[in-house]
Amino acid sequence: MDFNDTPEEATFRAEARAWLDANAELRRPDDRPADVLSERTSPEIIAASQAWQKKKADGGWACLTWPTEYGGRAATSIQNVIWGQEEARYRTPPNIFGIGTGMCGPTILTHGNDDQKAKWIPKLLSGEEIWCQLFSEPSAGSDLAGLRSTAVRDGDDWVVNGQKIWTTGAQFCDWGILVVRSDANVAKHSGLTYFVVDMHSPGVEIRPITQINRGQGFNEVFFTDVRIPDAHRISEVGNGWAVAITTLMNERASIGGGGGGSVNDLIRLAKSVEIDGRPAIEDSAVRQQIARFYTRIKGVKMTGNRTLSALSQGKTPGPEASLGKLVGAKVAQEMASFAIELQGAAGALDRDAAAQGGDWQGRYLAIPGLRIAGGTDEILRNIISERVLGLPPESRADKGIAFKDIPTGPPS
Amino acid sequence: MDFNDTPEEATFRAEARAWLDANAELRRPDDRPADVLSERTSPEIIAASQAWQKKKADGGWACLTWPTEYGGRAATSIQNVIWGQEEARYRTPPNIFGIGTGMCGPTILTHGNDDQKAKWIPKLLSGEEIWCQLFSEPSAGSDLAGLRSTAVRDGDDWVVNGQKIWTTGAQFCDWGILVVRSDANVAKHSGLTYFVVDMHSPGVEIRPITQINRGQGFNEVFFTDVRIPDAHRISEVGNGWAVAITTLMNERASIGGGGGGSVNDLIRLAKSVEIDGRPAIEDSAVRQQIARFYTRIKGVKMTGNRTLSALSQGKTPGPEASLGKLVGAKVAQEMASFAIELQGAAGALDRDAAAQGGDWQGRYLAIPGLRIAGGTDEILRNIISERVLGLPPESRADKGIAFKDIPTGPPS
Amino acid sequence: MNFDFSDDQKLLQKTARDYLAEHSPLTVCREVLETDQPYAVELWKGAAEMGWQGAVIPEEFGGAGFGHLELAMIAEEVGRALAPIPFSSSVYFATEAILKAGSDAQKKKYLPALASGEAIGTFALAEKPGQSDVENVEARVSGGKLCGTKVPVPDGDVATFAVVAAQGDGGLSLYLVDLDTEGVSRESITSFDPSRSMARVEFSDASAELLGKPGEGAALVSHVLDRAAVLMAFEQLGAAQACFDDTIAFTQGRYAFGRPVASFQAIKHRLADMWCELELARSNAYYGAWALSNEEDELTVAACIARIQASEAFDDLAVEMVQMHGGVGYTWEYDCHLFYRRAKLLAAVLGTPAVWKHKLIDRIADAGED
Amino acid sequence: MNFDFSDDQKLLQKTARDYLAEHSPLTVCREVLETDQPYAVELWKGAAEMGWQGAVIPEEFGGAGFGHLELAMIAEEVGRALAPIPFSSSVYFATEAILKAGSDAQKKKYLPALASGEAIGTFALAEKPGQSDVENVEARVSGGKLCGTKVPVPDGDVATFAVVAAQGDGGLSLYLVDLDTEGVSRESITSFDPSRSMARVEFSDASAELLGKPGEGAALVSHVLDRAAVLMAFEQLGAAQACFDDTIAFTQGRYAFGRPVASFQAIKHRLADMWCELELARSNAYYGAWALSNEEDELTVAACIARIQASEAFDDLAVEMVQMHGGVGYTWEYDCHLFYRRAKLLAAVLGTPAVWKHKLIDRIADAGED
Repeated sequence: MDFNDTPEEATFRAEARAWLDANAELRRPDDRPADVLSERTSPEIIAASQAWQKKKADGGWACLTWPTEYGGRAATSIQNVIWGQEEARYRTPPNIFGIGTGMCGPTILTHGNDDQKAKWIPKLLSGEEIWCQLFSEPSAGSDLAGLRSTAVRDGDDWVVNGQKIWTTGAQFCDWGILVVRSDANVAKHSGLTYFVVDMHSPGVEIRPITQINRGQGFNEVFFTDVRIPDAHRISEVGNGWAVAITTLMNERASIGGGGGGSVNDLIRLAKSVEIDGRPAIEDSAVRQQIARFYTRIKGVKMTGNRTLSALSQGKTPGPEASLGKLVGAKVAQEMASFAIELQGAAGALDRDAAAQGGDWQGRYLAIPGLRIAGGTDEILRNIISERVLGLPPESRADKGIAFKDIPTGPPS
Repeated sequence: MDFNDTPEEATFRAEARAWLDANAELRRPDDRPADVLSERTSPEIIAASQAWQKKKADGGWACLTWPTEYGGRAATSIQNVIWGQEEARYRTPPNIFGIGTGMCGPTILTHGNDDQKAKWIPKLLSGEEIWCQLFSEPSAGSDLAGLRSTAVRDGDDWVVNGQKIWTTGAQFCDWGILVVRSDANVAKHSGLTYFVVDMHSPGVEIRPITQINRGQGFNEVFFTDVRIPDAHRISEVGNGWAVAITTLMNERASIGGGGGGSVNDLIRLAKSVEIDGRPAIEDSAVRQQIARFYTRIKGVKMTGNRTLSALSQGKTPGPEASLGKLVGAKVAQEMASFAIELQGAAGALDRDAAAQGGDWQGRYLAIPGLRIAGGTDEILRNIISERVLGLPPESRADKGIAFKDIPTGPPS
Repeated sequence: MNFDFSDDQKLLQKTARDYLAEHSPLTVCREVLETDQPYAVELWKGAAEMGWQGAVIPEEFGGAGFGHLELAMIAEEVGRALAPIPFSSSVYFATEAILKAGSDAQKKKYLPALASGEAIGTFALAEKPGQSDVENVEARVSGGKLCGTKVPVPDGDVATFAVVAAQGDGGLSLYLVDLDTEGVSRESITSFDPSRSMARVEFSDASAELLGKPGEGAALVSHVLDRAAVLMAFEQLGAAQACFDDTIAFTQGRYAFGRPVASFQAIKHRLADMWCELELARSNAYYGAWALSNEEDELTVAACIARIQASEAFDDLAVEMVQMHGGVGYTWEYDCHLFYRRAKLLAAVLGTPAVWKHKLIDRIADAGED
Repeated sequence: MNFDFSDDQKLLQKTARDYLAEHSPLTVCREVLETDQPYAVELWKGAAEMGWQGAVIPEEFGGAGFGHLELAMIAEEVGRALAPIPFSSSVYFATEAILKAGSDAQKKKYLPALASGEAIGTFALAEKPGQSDVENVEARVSGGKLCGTKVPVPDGDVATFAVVAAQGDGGLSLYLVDLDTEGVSRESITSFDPSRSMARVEFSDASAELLGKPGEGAALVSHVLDRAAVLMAFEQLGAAQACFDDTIAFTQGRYAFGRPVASFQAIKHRLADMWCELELARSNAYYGAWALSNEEDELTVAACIARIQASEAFDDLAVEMVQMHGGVGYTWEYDCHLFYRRAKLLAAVLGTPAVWKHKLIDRIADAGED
């Protein structure tokens, strides 16, 4: 049992650090916490993010685990993690490539043909082209396979109609991965097909969604007779669900429990406000609560270390990773709620009017998204109970029924 | 809004109190809390309990809501509650008639014929005969209708075989209410029939169950070719489930959230032990916890008052009563757990070795029974969600299937 | 035993509910939230015409002369509608303070204007973040002039006057201060729930008139907070009930995997637990209303448990509302965030549950009450 | 990064598990629980033959000379089997105290006997109910004679000696006291989990030998508790895992409404949450083992979070085990109560989670650690 790098890992870390030292500036203690920086849509930020991705690609530090022929360095998963740890220590622009490099790229590398890989992967890796994901629909969230957008074959093309939702960054993306229904007469998982769509195609309309925190990270995307060449189909017709699963596995691996603020910030707050005329940090109830948060957050982190160890030993982590998001998002919400309560009447304020610049209020409004995106708490508990613990699946009201016959609302 | 009695209620209360003053002694502040007295099986206690019931019957204070022809006084529900409040102020023996007067009697009064009422009700009311309930089986707990004991018609008799469990007081009872399967070829709720069984019949064997707190309030009852005259059948053959529902509704109305100890006891404890060298009651975390318990217990009590008000206005309380047991039992368990933790290392002790005579440890061992008996937390949440909130029922794997074909264990 | 509101009181509630359904659908709350408007002026006037602001003000001072039970029913409806008006500040706080401690002259000056809605009162206690408001008062009155800063003052940007807690010659005392007067400067500050406004108010030698006796401040603050807590509990209860009803309706109408979301046991059981929290809140609020309307000695205890359960239940239910709505619950377009924000605001403005828990233990630890 | 036990350590664990499966099925625990037998004597001897008691005792003192990682693996298995032996008292407490503070002579006297199982040590700190054990020590040594009463002393009825915290000339200090000697009287007292015994031990002028320096008691107690907390976390983890595994198996095999209880979503989701608690406990325990075996500065923090999560997880899981078993879970015949009792006992014996939470905040509040 050893938290230290193996000699190979240490060498790799030193190499990464050397490159970063030469190309970026270290973060400073008084930099704003990374988790409250959510703005990612201004042209300046996009340009900065692209420039940094290009620099990494040129230096051989983008998409480390991908094959060298596409610009990667065929690195191991643990090397990729080490890179991430090191990069996080530096001031870098917000990353707008997470979906492309974390989900789209790996899916194409797994299921795409050689032409598709050659066409898309290098520019994705270098940041020249930006990617998004088009899976969820207004009526297909947790029940993703219940999606209703359609694709109809027409000559060498497919014609797509329907609506997608929760598409991060759609307004500035070049390509999107898309799952649509190509056959409503078979069971719901059997009638799906997976495409790559050019986001600049005629008939693609993008409308930003305002979140409860007034952020606009997500979009609705409407498809009206959008034509996609059959050459942009990934895998076989009707095999879309299997391909989507690859994407989702990569998504869950990349969503952590972040965004919740640190116990350190909470301790700072508890030192700065009073309860009963004394600093809150001396209040026994406050201490018990903070200790509970710390214990759980550290538990999530140590569980992550167990996963890293498995990676380091060359194993593939499984659905156990759901724990981090399930526990982490809930603790984050409780912690923000508690921090607001600590502020007393001033907890009713926001932004600059509130303590610590309103960071806790901001988190409290952002965190519900964490508990929903990439699998709600309920979906994660289903995954854990069925795929980790092997418990029997839910009885399915929609099993073995043609998609068009599945109930979608109360009987009228 | 008024907590006081109406003039009629006040008159009734005074009458009850006058009789009690003449026939019993008031409880004293230093009497052992009623909730830790669980022993109910010694001959002395049974005799004392019977004597008190007889005295009440003679005075016209037993089973107040029952018709006068059977010894009741046709009182209203609120009068019955007032009686209960008053009786609780006095030193009386443990009550061994709760099941008879709370469940068996009301069921016979509702579903029995005149002969049956005349035969059983008066002696039940006067305490001369003691009753028990024989519903649950080892494989039929929450799924009560899944019971497997059988009754087969033989001339004027029925022959019963099978095993019942969780029968309170079976070892000293004269009669039992019994639900058994008379037809396994129809759907599970349709094949049940309801009987009154003479507990002294040949073929009835009673074995006490030791609980986790070493108490023996319950029994297993084995039936081997026990003959029951058809005249002891309640309602029609195959109508047993409907009759059982009457019994269960009365059961849930009679099980409260009691047995959890009082906040007062907890405060006493918190004053007597130290945290960090100061009385625990001064510790902020302890205060927050106790306040939470108090708030919830008082909330349950006030909810009870709302129910009483409905009773007082002549309304029938519905499934809402599940709240008291669901919330009350959980708070009771948390409170006992917390009280044990307050004792520090000495929390690992029990009985006289522990603080407050081990009452909290005793409760901690008794309370799991509260969370299970008369409907587990899960069953109560089903009742609330389906019958109070009107949410859709669970999908049923056993619906419309002959009882004999319903899966009862993993496929072998 | 009649632990329930009377038919007349329920009728009044029904009238209030109908009025608000027509004049304060959630779009009204949203309009205030999304614009610079500090509150819904027309609604405020309409409420005054209904007699709500003056519900407990005696008729001799221009009020409706109802009791607190009637006001509780109105508060529940104000809560249900998330009505974006300074009702709590003016009615639960300022009016209660003057009713309790005002001289006859003060009552004559303020109560009729409060009843008509012409005056908006508020209560200015907090000065800095934390749960030690009374301990932290540094505002000071000397020679009838108030100096100091109060933040946040709920509705302080629109109130015409404030009841201010400040240090005076005899110790902490309450003062009446007109806010449109020399020596007062105020600014709107960002509220966590912008459908309810918050202000920073600075006093530099502003005229302040003693309310009650010198040095009586701590006792009066406690008294006013107890009363406000009960009324606020009804407002929270109404909002929590609306939040729950909407969640029930949504999960029944929303289908996933071919069946209503509300048919999944994990959701059903959580809804059952939420219902329990709500019913406990209702029961404790009723207890508070009883104690308040009868001026019972138990008022403080009743106020504590009403406040604690109402705050926690509303907070819980609002969190679950967002979660159970899934993705759409996280959009500005859906109304979930109106509840999510309001729950935190109402839990903050008159002492958090933690503060009330301490007060409760102070009361019960020696009382031997059970 | 290799945050895992080595193959050798896992092999040792497997050996321990197999041994206990054969020699300490739950019937062994039950036998001690149901009879006057204070512990399973044969199992204790067997464990000593396996080298467990001497796992971290150097070979020069008759031990196996393993490290704490190996001992952690053994502790997990002792926990899983609910082994009714004075393992924690003798190994996590007494042995650790002597290893840390013992003179060479003391080590020579005690360690070989501890390793062979011939001696059973325990740790006598608490004197009365509450969470202020160190603050409440009134036992006093003067002139090498100890007077006072310790209660409860885990395994104090069977231990051959105790490490006793008492006031000495230099303040609170630790002392070694043989228990079969003049001036010591002890009696078994009722344990909440009678498969583990508890005693009251009275000292009247019993010979006591200083362990460590005078006045070093508080620091040594803290040191020993940190180490014991990590090892106990593994014992709790093993027990919690057994409890969870049994609950999973039971709910899968038990049918209601024509389907396994484990197929109901309310049960499934609760099992998922229980699994999370268990995994967090495992991760934090591993962190504790790492810090312990490497004598890291972070040991106290790691011990705190290992102890807190292990105690709470085992307690939670034991409560759920009883509940999910339904009626049979409430019977003496089923094993649920063995876990339900043990969970509370292990949470009590070396400081409750509340105590460790305070210790944690003491450490992290100023450290800026995150």
